[in-house]
Amino acid sequence: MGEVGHQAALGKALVQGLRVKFPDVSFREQTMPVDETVVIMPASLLIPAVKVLMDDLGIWHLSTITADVAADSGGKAETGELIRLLYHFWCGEGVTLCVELPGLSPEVTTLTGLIPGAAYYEREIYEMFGVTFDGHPDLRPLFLPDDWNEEPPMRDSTAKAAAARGDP
Amino acid sequence: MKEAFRSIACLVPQVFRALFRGPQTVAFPFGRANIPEGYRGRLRIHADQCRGCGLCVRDCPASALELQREGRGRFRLLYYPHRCAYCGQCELSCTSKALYHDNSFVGGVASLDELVTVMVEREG
Amino acid sequence: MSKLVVPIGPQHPLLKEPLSFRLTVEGERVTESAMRLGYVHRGIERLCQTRTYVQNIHLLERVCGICSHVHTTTYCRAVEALAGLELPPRALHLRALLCELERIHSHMLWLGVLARNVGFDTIFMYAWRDREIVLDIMEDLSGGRVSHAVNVIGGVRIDLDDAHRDTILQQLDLLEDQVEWLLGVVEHERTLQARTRGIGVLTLADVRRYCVVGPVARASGLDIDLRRDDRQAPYDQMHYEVPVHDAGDVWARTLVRVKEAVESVHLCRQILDTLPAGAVSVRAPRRIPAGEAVTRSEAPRGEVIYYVRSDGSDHPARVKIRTPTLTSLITLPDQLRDVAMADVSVVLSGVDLCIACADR
Amino acid sequence: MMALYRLLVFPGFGFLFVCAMLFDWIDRRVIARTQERVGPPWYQPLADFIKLLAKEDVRTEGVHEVAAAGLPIVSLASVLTAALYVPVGGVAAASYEGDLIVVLFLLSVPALAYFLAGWISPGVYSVIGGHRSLLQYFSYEVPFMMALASPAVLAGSWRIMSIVAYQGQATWLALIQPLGFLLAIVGLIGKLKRDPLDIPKAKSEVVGGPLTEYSGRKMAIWHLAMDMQTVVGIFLLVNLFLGESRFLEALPAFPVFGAKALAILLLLSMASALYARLRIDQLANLGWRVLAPLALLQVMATLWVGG
Repeated sequence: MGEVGHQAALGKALVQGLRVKFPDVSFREQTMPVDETVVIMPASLLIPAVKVLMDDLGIWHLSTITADVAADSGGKAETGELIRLLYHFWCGEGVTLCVELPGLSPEVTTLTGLIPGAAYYEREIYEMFGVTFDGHPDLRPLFLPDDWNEEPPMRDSTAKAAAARGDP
Repeated sequence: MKEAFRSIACLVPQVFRALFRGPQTVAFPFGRANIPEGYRGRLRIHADQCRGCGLCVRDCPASALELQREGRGRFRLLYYPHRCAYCGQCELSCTSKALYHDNSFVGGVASLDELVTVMVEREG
Repeated sequence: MSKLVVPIGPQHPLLKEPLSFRLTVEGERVTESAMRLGYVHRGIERLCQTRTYVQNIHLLERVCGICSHVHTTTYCRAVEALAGLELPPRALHLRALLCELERIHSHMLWLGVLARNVGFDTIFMYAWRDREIVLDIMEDLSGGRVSHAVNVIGGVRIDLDDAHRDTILQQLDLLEDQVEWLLGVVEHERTLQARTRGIGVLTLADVRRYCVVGPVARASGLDIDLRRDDRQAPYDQMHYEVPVHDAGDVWARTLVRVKEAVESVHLCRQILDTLPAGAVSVRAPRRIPAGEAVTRSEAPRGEVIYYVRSDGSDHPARVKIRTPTLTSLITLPDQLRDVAMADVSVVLSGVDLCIACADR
Repeated sequence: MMALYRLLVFPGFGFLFVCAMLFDWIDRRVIARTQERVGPPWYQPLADFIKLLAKEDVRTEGVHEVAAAGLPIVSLASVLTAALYVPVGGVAAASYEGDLIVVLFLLSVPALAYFLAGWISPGVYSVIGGHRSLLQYFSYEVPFMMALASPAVLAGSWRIMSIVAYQGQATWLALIQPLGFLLAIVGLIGKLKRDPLDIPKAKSEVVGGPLTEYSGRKMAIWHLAMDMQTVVGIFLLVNLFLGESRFLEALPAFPVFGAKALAILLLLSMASALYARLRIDQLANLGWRVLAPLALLQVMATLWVGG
């Protein structure tokens, strides 16, 4: 695993496989340090892409799911925000699938059907960012108190964090 | 049978040796504690070397340091020991090597007056 | 016999971790378990966004009380990757040295906790006595027993001379004898085995389904170790074995962990023997160029993954931490089904819980 | 006057209290030393006792007050009564034919009281601990009884004094019946709920077992009853298995007796240092599949030889 020539080979194979299967959808491909391939795709293609990863490429280890609030460059959503979900996979090299969701009522299909280990990561994103995962068997808060009824605490983090540290 | 013997043999010698070797622990406040030279204990300062640049305050992750500037060349560096995380970042950030940790083991303060320690007070 | 609901935690002598279980017990059998997390949720990911990159090192050191160094190492690697810094080899070696010492420390501590939970206080005391050697080395090296504050962005802030290196090598000899003796005890002591064998079994399929990492996965026959698989410097120059066992029970986890501690002692010695000369750090900018990075490290409990996004300022825009405990927590309801009440503590300590890690 | 002295001072309550404190300290100290710790100072058990006496007595809601207070007292009383018949260095407060049976019965009462303490409590840990103590009782009691019966069979008397005297003519029964001695030790560990058979009160499993809800004075009495039970149990074993000996006749009886008692205490301490706690089903297996058949073997052999 992980010889220099081998780097990012899996990521390339994944993009290749996806382009063949879904010829009319556009995928963007990036690399993150350290040697992590990022494939940005529409949310509807997430499950098929994970299936390609698992069945064709033999990657089954989901490291974690990162949610991140990004400013919406295209101005699609009313809030002006995008929620990016990054699914970090690992098999001797890192492959990250990235889907972008609208800031208003973000919703995506759950991964727990394919990878039961994703359950806690999805629950955490649900409570922290308010992303709903369709078909999740047990979508309850993971860390927050049971009687928590304020808005998801990480949601407007960029703005609030800026305010907290006194930036203009 | 052999396994049963090994099961006993692996622990008994050590236990008997321990019985006669004496304790390896120290009753701390009374016994001698082995504290290395580089232990990050209380925060101290060479007050004459401080230039009041505020780098330590900027980098302190626990807001345990505060710099009060009162005009040109006049400043006070305050230290709140109860907030201090003893991480040594200020020591690292200090360009004039004024701040340092000594290796005194008891870091807490004994009286209310010490809750705010004036590290440096410079009068112009 | 009637059903009882036994509350365990957040404060309980069984579980010295702030985690709450409600076990439904019939006689001595546990039939159901419900878990509640979040008692030590400190919002560290959120806090990270309000602090500078430098301050965050010390904040992230406090994610975990045992594997503190590996957290800062992973974080610093991510930030260094974003800033495009090339680290001097001596810095990498010193970082790895502390990582390995920490692994020994963590596994010894864990063995003590397990022994305590099965009522074997002698092993508990011996394991913690020997762990004290590691703590002494680390304290001498860094100035702190568990919060080392060794990492800076761009390297480390400690260095050691030859005399110090020889002292550490001597202490390592002593440590190796003790750890190997403990390994012998774990392998042969029968009452310990009676309490740990066949308890909390996870099959290879379970481990893969739940994406479990670290010693728990390796004890179930999954051969993953990021030190080797990620070919991180300086591990690519070292020779060591990754112990794997296929029984999947608590006893296998014990063996894997204690063997790993032995391997780590060997690794420490190799690191010290091949310690390159040179600087221990490079200058790092305060403002980190915009971008995002993912880094992974093998902590004592398994894979730690950090995601850091920078917006070009001196504060990170997003820091995501995934600690290995979260992966084993999800397997606990499976492991706790249909075990004896007496084995609950063994199962819980078997996965090496660190709730402070999991809650963040 | 003499009777009162025997009841209250030696070998009665006063002596037993001192022994309980002393044995507790020695035990803790020895275990500490095997684990390379310092261990408590000599006055620690006494300090613990006084501290518990002074502590607030927290009353649990839903517990029968009289029963909760009565159980530790019953426990202590039965241990004290049993102590009357157990000779110390050849001196007993009372002795008659059949007193061994009485002692064995009286020593079972604390186990029952312990179970009841769990049973009357509304706390889940207490209830589970109580169940466990009963299961444990059934596991160790039969082999323990049988192991203690064989000396009586061999000596041809159910009077402890006669068994002691019998050994003066023959030799120590521990040498004649090593198996019985071993079983008696294991049974005693189970009876005293010491490591590694502290299953009903295992902290990491059921917190404090039946005594979880106890505090203050009642807890102090429970502890005292336990400590005294340790002393009486050890004395009983010394009498039955390490009685008089021709070779030690020249030496003063009392120190020799003390040395034997300490030797058994040391065995108990070593056992707790060397083994992990068993699970309750493992103990039941051990009790019925290993200990009970062995005890039966011992009794049969004794009957065949001595009968």
